Amino acid sequence: MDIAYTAEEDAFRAEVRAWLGEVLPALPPAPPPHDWPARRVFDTTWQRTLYDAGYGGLDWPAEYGGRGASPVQQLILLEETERARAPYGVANYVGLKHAGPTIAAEGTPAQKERHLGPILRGDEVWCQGFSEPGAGSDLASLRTRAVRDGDDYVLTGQKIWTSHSLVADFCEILVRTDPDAPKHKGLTWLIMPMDAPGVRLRPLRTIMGSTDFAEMFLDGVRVPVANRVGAENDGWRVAMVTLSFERGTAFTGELVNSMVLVEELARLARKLTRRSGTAWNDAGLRREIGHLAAGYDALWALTLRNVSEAAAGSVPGVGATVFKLRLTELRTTLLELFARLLGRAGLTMSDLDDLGNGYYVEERLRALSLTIAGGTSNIQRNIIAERLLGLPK
Amino acid sequence: MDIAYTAEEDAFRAEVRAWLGEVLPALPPAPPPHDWPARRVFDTTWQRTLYDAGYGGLDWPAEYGGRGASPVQQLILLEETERARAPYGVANYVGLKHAGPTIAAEGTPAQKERHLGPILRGDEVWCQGFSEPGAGSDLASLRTRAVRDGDDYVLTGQKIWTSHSLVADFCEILVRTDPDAPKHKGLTWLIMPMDAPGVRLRPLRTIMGSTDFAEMFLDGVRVPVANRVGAENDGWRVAMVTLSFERGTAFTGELVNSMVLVEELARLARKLTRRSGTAWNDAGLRREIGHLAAGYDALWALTLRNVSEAAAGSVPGVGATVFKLRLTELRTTLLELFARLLGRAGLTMSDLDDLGNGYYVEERLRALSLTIAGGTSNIQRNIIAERLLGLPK
Amino acid sequence: MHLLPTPEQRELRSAVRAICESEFPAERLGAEASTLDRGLWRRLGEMGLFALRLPEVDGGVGLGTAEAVLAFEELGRALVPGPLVATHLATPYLPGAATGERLAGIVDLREAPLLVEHHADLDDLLLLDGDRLLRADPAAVPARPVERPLDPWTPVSVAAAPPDGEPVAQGPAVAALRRDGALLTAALQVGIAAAVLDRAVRYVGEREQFGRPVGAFQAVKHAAADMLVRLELARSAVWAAAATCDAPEAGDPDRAVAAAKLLAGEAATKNSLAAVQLHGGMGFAWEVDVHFFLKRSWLHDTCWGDADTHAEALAAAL
Amino acid sequence: MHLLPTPEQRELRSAVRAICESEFPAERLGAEASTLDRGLWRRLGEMGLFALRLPEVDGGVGLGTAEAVLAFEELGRALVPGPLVATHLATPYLPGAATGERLAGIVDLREAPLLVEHHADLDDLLLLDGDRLLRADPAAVPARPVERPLDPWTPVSVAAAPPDGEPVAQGPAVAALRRDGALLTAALQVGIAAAVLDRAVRYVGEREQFGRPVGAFQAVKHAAADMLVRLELARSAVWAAAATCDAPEAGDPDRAVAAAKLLAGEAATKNSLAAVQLHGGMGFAWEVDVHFFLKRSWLHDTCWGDADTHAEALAAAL
Repeated sequence: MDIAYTAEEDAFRAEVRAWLGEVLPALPPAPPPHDWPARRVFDTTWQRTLYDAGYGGLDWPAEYGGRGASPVQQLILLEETERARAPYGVANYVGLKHAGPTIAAEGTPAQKERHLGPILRGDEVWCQGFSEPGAGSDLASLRTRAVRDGDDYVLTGQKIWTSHSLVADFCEILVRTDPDAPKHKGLTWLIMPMDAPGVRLRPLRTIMGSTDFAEMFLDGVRVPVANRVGAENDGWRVAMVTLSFERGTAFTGELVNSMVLVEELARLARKLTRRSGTAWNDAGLRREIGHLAAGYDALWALTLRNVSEAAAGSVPGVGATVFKLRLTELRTTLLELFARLLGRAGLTMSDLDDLGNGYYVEERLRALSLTIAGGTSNIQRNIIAERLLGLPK
Repeated sequence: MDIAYTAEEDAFRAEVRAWLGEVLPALPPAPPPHDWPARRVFDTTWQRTLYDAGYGGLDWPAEYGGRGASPVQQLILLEETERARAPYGVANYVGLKHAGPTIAAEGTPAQKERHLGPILRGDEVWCQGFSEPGAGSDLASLRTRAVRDGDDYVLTGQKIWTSHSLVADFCEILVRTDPDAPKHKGLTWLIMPMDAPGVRLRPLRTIMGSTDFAEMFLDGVRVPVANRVGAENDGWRVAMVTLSFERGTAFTGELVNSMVLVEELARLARKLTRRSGTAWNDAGLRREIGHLAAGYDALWALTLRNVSEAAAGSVPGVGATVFKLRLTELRTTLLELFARLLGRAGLTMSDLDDLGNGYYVEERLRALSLTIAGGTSNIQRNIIAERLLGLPK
Repeated sequence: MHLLPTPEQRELRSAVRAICESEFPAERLGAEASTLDRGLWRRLGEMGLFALRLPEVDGGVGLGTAEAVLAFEELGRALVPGPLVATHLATPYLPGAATGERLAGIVDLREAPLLVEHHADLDDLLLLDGDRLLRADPAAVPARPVERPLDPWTPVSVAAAPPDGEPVAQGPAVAALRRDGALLTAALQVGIAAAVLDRAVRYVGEREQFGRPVGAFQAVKHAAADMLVRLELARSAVWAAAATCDAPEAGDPDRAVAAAKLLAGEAATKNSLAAVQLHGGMGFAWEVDVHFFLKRSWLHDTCWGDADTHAEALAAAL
Repeated sequence: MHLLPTPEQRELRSAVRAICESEFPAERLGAEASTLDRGLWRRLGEMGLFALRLPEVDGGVGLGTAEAVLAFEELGRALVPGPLVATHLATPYLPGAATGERLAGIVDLREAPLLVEHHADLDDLLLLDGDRLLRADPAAVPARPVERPLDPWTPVSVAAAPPDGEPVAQGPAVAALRRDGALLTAALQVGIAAAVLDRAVRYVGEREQFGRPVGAFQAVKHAAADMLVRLELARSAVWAAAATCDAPEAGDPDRAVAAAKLLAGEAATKNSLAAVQLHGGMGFAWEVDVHFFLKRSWLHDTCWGDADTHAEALAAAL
């Protein structure tokens, strides 16, 4: 049980930090949130910058253009980029974390050849077509049909919550190829070009007023059978493969971001004047912030434990679900505390003076999606109880 | 919508208060908690004192020796007795609140004649034989058998959580008379004399170390058919009848007790020294106490609403379950706050100096039974969701 | 003692609900407007909503706080936008307010930053300065509208400096105005808490996952049950506070209002959050209207004393 | 960086678990003893539990904090009674403590009231007086046993006046002792949090109501899942704190220990409460042993800084 990093790991961190110190000041300003074409350029340029420096696919196997780095190195990279407020690169996310790893594990040589390099270099943007209006928590009940017609599948149906699909080149899509099989058995995983005829997008406005997502309507879209990843009707297993790829570091960026926000929260409390001195004079508030700090410190400790398990070659067992549940709860608590401190300044997403309220208020709304995205907290508790504790279904 | 009492109600309160001021100082000291024979004497003497003053069965119909008072008067009596710290009279509880009202509603003239007067006068002590080791939340699944044999039922089985049964004269017992019927349909409600041969009691120690309850073993106990209340196999309905008798004032004593404790909590916080002044200097603690006070004020308001509904002749709908759920939660919060203030003094149920810690610590343990007794909080939430909100079963 | 609406009070409540449903139906929520609907405002004035507690000799309806909280619960349930509480409270001081002809806002000069709601729509602006109430001309108050208000239906502007005004009241009348402001806002919050519970129950009863309505899952049931518990306790507290304001000798109106504001705020915000969650992914979509209620509940929570302030006041009353 | 027990550490943990299971099996919990089992204490001494972190040159085992927290988690899981933390911390100062021959207690003179645990059994008593550590003869300290201690296995006595003693250490060593005391207590709490989770899961898997195991109900599942979440986060925090104490240059040991004590205390007390609830009515019966864990967790929560104290310390570190 050792919490100190090795000399090599320290050296890697120093290298990353020095590099970030060099490239970040040279970055252009981030485009406005609604300008998706500009965001695509910004995000993919950043991915190319990472790639050129050797950080583009740090955790990808070397044979696919990555560096096969250890989970600890991956953790260090994630921590340093987030602490330095490097771009998040949302447009690269699905390619790098879902579609890419899935193709690497289950794709044909031609599929790997075609997609993995472009994803790593930031040349290709992917989106995800899993959820449907009628299939949320119960993803396997999805109904988008794919009917074999010669060398193509013909897709008809509707997807929802396809993030940044407005600027995506490809969609990893899960479709039903056998409507008569049990619901998990009739699904197939396909690579769908977004410019295929019959794909229609409708931006989906979120409660923040943003358009990060779209609904996707498919009307007789032809996808070549050669674009199938894995066997027909084996799509559920293929989709689940991705999950084992994150090796303990999923959501590390979010965690580091939150830990930075706790420090900002303390700074804000020390700055805001109240009847008697500053908000920080309030012992109850200090304790609440202290509780929050403890919770995040524990999540960081759990991350180290998960990464250590991954480095030892095993899939983090208890870790991932426990981590996600608590991360979500703490994020809500954190942003509620910001709102309490901000008071009336919490009534606008535009910045007032130097309070930074705009970001906090927007995040307060965004946090509402956390308990839902990637499986609701209710479902995650079921999983913990049934799979980890062995309680009856 | 009127929160002021009428002149008559004010007069009634003054009368009760004056009477309590007279009789309470003359009471002997309460016996120690473990001495059940002495407690029986103390409690039944108090019931007789109430009865002689006309308060013994305030809410009972006049024809059974009560006063047929309004729910508002009943509320006033409960509030005043609790605020004056009059004896609680636990030994009288089952008779006055459950068995008596059930016999009054469903019993034969002979049963009413035999039992109602003695209950009101404190001559008879009753206990309840409903729960079984295998039938808790799922009460209707109880298995104690009653087989007809001539003019008797012959009872065999086991009951649990029969409170103060060690000093009871009669038991209101729910038994299974038809094992083949659906579980709610084969039950019968009987009056069982506790001195019947075959009744064996084993004290059940609680986590407080007290013996308020016992397990009851029944081995061929003969109960005359004449002791049956209601029809054979109609016992479930008969048992449920009692519930409508409390007319909005159930748990009023507990509520008033808690409201008094909140005041004591504030006094304690103002007294306890901390690094800088007293515990009351802590804004966070003050807010927590303020929250608690708000919660109890709302419960009091809900009680007034329930009593108003009862006075208008309708059974409180939303009120009773909502009330019980929140009362239980707040009680736990209240006692946790006491424990936080007491610190190390919370490690003993014996009083230290003038802190009053013994009572608070004991109540902290007792509060653990609240979420279970009378239906777990989980079951109560199910009831709210299904019966009040109409969600699917 | 009878803590239930009388038949007359129930009738008033139904009338307010009916006007809300016809004049500001739920379908209108999706189409945010940048200016207030003057016609709606006048109709609210016509039905006596603003003059409800104004004595009849002053041209008011002459009813009490009990009636006001029942009416405001309905306005909250329908999420009617605009400075409802301020215009209602302004009636003794600003003639046109009672009829709905003139819109009044109120700001508390202690607040920082100083945000004025609906600034562009206001005909009058009242300023709370400690125990004094001042009147100002909103057009003369320099305030910059913010680009992205939290509540799309409540534009807010930042006042550059505390504006000046001419005194219209002071002392106990102002203390009472502050208390009434908190209580009427609490009533709006109760309405929100109720509206989102209705929506959540409807959604989970219809939405199916894993082959059954999600409302059949125990965790969903319990979340809904907790919403009802919060709602009914908050409503009870608001009723008791209103009745105590109408019969101050029967209790402590300040304490009762503090409890009402605290619990109603909690009920509105927590129920709204729960309702968003119970809508699953759709709770995050603009087109489902629950988020409007959440945002309004957050806004109300900052008005007339936040939760911390009222919790402190309650402790001080012990 | 490798925040997992090594094979040797796992072996040590198994050895401690084995000795707890054979020497203090769960069946013994029901038969509270008024005096401590000296034989058990010596066997814990023999296996090196008290001298675990004492350097080998001083006759100790020479291991680190990481090993200590793994061992103490097991002691907590078995609810071994007695002044475990105090005797462990006393080894550098009191020769007989290492072997388990002598029992040592520690009290913090800042506490009021001043409660001495296991007073009648103690051979030595250490006093914490600010940054000084004093040694006293327990027999010379007037203290009155209380009649009804909360934890039936931990008798407590009230000291009439702060006792005197002779100095044995001061400064950084005492600060480290306070930190170690908090961390080892946190490890005991993790053991409690784990033990009650095991018991709850076993019970709800067996107990049937409404024709199925109560563990099949979603609300029960979620309560159990929340117990696991609390347990694993507390355990992670304790491991990280221990590793930080062993490599202080890699972090801030004080902050790490504060987080560990806070979260382990929360995990132990909340899990125990949840376990009592999940046992239904039987959770209220003395014969079901979960209440012993609850009471001990409440006791530990008051030792070496309560939750409020550690939350404050964490905030101060920001």
